[in-house]
Amino acid sequence: MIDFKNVSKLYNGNVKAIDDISMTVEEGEFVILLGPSGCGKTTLLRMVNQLESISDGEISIQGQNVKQMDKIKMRRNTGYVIQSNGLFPNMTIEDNTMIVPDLLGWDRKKKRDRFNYLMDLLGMNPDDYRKRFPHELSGGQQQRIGVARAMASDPPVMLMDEPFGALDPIIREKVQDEFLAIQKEVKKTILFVSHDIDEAVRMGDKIALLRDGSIMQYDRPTDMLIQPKNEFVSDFVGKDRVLRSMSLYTVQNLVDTFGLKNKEETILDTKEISIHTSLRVAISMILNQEADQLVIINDAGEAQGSLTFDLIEKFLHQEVKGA
Amino acid sequence: MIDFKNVSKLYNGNVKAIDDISMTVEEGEFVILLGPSGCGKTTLLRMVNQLESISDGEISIQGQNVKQMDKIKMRRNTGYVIQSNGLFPNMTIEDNTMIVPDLLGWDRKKKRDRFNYLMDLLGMNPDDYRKRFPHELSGGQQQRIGVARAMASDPPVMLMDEPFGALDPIIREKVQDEFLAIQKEVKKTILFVSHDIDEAVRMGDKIALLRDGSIMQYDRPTDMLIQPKNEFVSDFVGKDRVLRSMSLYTVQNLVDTFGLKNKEETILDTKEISIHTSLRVAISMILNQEADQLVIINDAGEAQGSLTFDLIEKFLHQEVKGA
Amino acid sequence: MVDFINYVQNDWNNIFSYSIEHLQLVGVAIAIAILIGVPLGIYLTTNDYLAETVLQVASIIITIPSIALFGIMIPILSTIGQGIGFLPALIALVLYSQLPIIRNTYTAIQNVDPNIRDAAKGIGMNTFQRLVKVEIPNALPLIMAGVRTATVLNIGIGAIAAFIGSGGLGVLINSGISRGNNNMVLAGAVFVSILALIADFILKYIQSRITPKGIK
Amino acid sequence: MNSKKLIAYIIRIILWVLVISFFWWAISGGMFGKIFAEPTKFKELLTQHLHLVSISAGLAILTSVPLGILVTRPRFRRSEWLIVNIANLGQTIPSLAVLALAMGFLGIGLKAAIVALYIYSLLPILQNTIAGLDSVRPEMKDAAKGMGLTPLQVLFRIELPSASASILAGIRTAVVLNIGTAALAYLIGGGGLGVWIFTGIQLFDNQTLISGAIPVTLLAVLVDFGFRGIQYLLVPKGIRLARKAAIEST
Amino acid sequence: ACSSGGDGEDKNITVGAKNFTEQFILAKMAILKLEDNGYSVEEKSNLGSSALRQALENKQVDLTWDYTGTGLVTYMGEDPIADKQEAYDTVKELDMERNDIYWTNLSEVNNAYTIVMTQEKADELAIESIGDLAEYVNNNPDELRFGTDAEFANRDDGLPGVEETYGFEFGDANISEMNYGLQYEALNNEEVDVAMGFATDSRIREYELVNLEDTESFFPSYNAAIAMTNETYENHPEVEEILKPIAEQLDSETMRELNYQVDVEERSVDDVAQTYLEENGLLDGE
Ligand SMILES: Nc1ncnc2c1ncn2[C@@H]1O[C@H](COP(=O)(O)OP(=O)(O)OP(=O)(O)O)[C@@H](O)[C@H]1O
Ligand SMILES: Nc1ncnc2c1ncn2[C@@H]1O[C@H](COP(=O)(O)OP(=O)(O)OP(=O)(O)O)[C@@H](O)[C@H]1O
Ligand SMILES: C[N+](C)(C)CC(=O)O
Ligand SMILES: [Mg+2]
Ligand SMILES: [Mg+2]
Repeated sequence: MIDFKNVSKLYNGNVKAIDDISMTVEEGEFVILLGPSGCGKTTLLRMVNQLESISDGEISIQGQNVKQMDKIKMRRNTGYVIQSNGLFPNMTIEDNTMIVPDLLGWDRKKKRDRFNYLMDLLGMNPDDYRKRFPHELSGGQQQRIGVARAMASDPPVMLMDEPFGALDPIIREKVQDEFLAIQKEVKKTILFVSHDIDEAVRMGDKIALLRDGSIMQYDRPTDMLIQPKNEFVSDFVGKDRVLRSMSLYTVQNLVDTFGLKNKEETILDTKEISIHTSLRVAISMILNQEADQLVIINDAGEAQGSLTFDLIEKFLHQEVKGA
Repeated sequence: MIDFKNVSKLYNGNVKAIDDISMTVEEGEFVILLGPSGCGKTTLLRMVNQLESISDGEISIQGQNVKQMDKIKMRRNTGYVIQSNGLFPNMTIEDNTMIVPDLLGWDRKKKRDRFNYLMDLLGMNPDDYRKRFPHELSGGQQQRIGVARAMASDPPVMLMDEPFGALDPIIREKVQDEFLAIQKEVKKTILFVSHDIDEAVRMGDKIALLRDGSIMQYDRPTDMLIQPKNEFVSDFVGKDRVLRSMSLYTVQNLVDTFGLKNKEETILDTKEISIHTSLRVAISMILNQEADQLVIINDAGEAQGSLTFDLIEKFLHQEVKGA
Repeated sequence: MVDFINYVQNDWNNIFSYSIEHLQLVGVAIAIAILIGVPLGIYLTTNDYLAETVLQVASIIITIPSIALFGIMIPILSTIGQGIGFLPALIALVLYSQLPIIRNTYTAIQNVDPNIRDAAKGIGMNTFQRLVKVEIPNALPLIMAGVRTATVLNIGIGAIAAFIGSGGLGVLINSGISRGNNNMVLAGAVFVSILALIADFILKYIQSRITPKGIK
Repeated sequence: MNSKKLIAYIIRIILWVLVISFFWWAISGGMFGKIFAEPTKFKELLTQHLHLVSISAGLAILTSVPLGILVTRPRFRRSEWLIVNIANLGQTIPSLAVLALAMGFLGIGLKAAIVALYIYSLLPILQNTIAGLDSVRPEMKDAAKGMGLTPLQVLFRIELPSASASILAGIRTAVVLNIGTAALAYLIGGGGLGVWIFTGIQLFDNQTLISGAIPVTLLAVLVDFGFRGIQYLLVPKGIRLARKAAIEST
Repeated sequence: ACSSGGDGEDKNITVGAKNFTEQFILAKMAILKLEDNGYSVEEKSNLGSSALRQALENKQVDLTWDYTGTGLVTYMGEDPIADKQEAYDTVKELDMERNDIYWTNLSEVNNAYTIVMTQEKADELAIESIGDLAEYVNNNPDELRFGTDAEFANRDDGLPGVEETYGFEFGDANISEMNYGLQYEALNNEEVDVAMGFATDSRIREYELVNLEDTESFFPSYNAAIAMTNETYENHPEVEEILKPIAEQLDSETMRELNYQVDVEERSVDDVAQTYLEENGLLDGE
């Protein structure tokens, strides 16, 4: 758990980068710091592992004030992905990635295994990169190594500063998926900086939207999309925010909400849709075809009812109210 | 008109960056080069103004082979916005912007007027920036100056390499709009590199989607969205491509298609929607509210009929068939 | 200290004329060195093969101990009857200045952001326009840094040129050693330093005047 | 392209011709005769020269590098400005004067010369150590700190390897300068090959002059090459390659 | 002074000087005198004997003070001649014949080489003459250290000649070479035991050093005189007359006193030269 209590940051005694922020990141929660350039995201992140001093207020991890913790120890327990990757040019990719395990005295075998595992995870062939140097990698590859390095010793807390900014959309999505998959299992506490609203909606359990050093809204992605607290928030998330929110739900959610049951009869006429499809794609499919409905198919290939625009609309309203 | 005939590019004799590309950009057409990082967009663009040599094939502008043209003259007639802005740090913003007019020997008054005009166009106050230097501008401002510089002498052909990449989403949209508005009037021939599918759909008359140096599809945005030629294309434009295509149409298009007329009666119950709203936002609005329909309002504030999901669906199918 | 000041007051005429001699030697050397080094450095950016050779030679020259180079000049220039004095000292100083000036000019022009260079090309500037409007202005700080390094270096080495009869403040230092007169040595050292500082200061000023504001 | 290559070749050939004709002139004129005529004297002078250089430069390295590390630590940041400026100022004092002034305090002979050379070598090494450590990109240090490296680990694993090229360059400059300055040690009775150079200059004896000057020159050039080799071995490969790539890509 | 006068005659002269005090003073006197007579004078100082000589032969220097012994032995390669006038006449004749160099204005200043020790050390080792020294060195090799400048260490009329004449050898390792002038200090600080010296150097007296007697009369006389290129002499014959009073009035004792003022009292060369000329009425101007 990371707890911010009335935290402020003054640079040079006059630039107020963070202005009285209070928020709590629960154990195992994935929180996105979102906001326009210069709003203070990096600053806030760096105060957690004390790379920036805290001008005012208090940050605590697991209930302990960070100021009173042993810096070195705390940082070893906190994976940090720096905004501009900061790989060490004097070390090979493997050495870069394994620097913390090395400091912790892991043996060779263990380090090698971990390296191979992380590289696979990030879609890079370990043997292709092991002995190369940072400057021999493309921007996106370097960034992934930065992420691998931060994850190397499997720290329970991760601070990630725009870790996927340099990746192109396709690789980016892949890495995001991988990352989400692990997160589902290991449940780290993550603070993740982004200025991409789609990424935030996709990845975060919660989003903290910042502006000029203050939190505009700290909420679950759906809530932020559907009930923006003010004009800045609704502008930032975009006019089509409802469509955006629909990528958060799959047909499964809808089936669960309305308690749809298996149906014996099959409707031959209409197109099928998997239960794992997102509602956003579902709408797109409905718009793209003549028929007004799609047949929902579960993992077993059985029809579970038909999906219509009205049903989606109804689901959405129910969800909004439930939120 | 820019014509590519079996154009290829080999770097260092072995890296095939462009592989036998043929395509034609018509006079006054706005063509987007789209594709993942490293697919050859920049390379293709730079071969047009001969910043890269052409390994094989032929590129011609207005029917004349570029290789046979006077490089200096041709480049002066071709606005070029470099991927990383490339402003001259030793010159003021005004000097940077007016360098080509300066080389062409324009008089002071004319240059000043042109500068003022361009700055206004790009949403920057000319007097605030005139005497400043590039490093005193934010990334997004610098990029806009890069665009202004390329437009300065009003060249009939423009080559633009991700000109809006550094702008944050809000400013980006504004500048895109402005740019489209001028383009509507002056009808330049434009080759525009992007890797953002939304931008491509929004801006381009046509999109050339590249992959590994080859063209996957060269089509109007709607066609590409609705009838992707292969899996790569449909993956790249995304599963929700139909929703995407909807940002191409406004309520106006729909009104025109179905010949909706002013209606005297007003329906008090439902929310209103401006005739200029995009259909994408329209759908989002429908999803976000209880009622099933929106009242279409024209510039004069008069109701023009009601908008429903079904109507949008119908419009879409009609458009697709018309395409 | 009082002794020192007294000494400087008493021998002021000499110190002054030695300083002038010193400055003349270094000034002419630097002027020539700039006239050779800067254009050469610029040309080298267009010829990588030659650049390697020239930079290597220049870096070997600068490792030659100054007294040895002055010494080697004597027999060579004696063949034209100019074995001692101004000319050998001048040639040696010009040679010593080449590395800092050529190297800085070369790297400065090369390091001009390739994007800027591309932009200049893309706009339709010819090679000369590019050089004058974009590359040299942006390379100026580094070029001037090379000139300053060379100047300070030369003022120091100029003191050693006194042994081959080219005069200057080195005479003061050498005579001071001979006579066991520490004030003389100190005066020589202090005035060499002062010359170096003044020269550096003036060059910095010139640099700030000719450096475009945007890249300061 | 090819004409450029041609020019380069021609220049290279001309330079070789110059060097070869110089040595031909020197050897055929018996310019190195002194070395063969008085081999023991030559050995003695050479040994003295090497002593002067190795002791003074060795001590200077042992002083300057730690000092440079010290003043770049955050705690001593304030003193860095002062040190850097002293170093800059110090560089304007001519080597000749440093020798003469050292003699003023320590009398004539080897000891004074070593002290002078030591002082004279401190500054370039110090300057480059500081510059090298300062040029380590802050985000790299941040990343290292952020992962929980102790200050010492940051120093030894990140900063020093990254600064090694610059530090070694400073040492190289200092040693090469030192070799040249040691040739002035004759003036204060410190011996070394400078004895023959000065004898040659004052007696206008080319043979003695060249017999002193060329060995000193070769010594400097060889040591310079040697240090290049050391630089190659000691500078981490990644940094070397990155630098090379940066140079080639321009 | 004007450089090229209205009469079309070029009144530029370059005066050379070696690298020790006496030479600076003598050169300065000549310069002051010449300037007083409307010449524009340039000075090239701080040179070794042979380098200066080379410059004179190359006409980079027009005129300089040199010493008969040096000319005879070092430049001309002749045997030393003890008699002052004979030495001068020989040099004058040979140098004109061989090198087109004109000697004139022979003075009484005899700046001979000498070998010196501290009084204490000389007493302790009972050395009074160079012969005693040779004997001591032969009996106790590698004990005494000898301080010298580069010239004396290598000139035929320097250490090699002395050693040959007296039949002894210090050995390379015991010879400490240094800038001229430092050897007095070195003796004083006991860093060397024996050193070379110049007869007119005041520091010999100041440090109470003893001149070892040259029993074999090895050292010739080194009387100061003007040497100039014949070209200079022909273009400016009056120079001989202009400098004559200086040569006539100076003698070794006076020279030692002037050297003393510069080396020990640390007065400036300009000052000493100017004062001397003025006090002896040698400057007409002002
Ligand atoms: N060292 C500093 N000194 C002074 N001001 C600073 C400093 N670092 C950051 N700032 C200012 O503090 C504010 C917040 O900066 P921060 O780096 O946290 O922004 P950010 O939200 O991470 O932006 P981006 O998305 O561009 O990385 C900015 O206005 C910035 O100019
Ligand atoms: N100078 C070069 N030498 C060798 N290969 C090159 C060179 N320039 C580009 N390439 C390669 O050519 C391919 C196309 O590069 P290009 O710059 O055209 O890509 P792009 O589509 O513009 O990518 P991005 O979106 O990242 O700007 C890439 O694989 C790249 O690595
Ligand atoms: C006059 N001495 C012989 C002492 C030295 C000389 O010839 O310069
Ligand atoms: Mg940031
Ligand atoms: Mg590109």
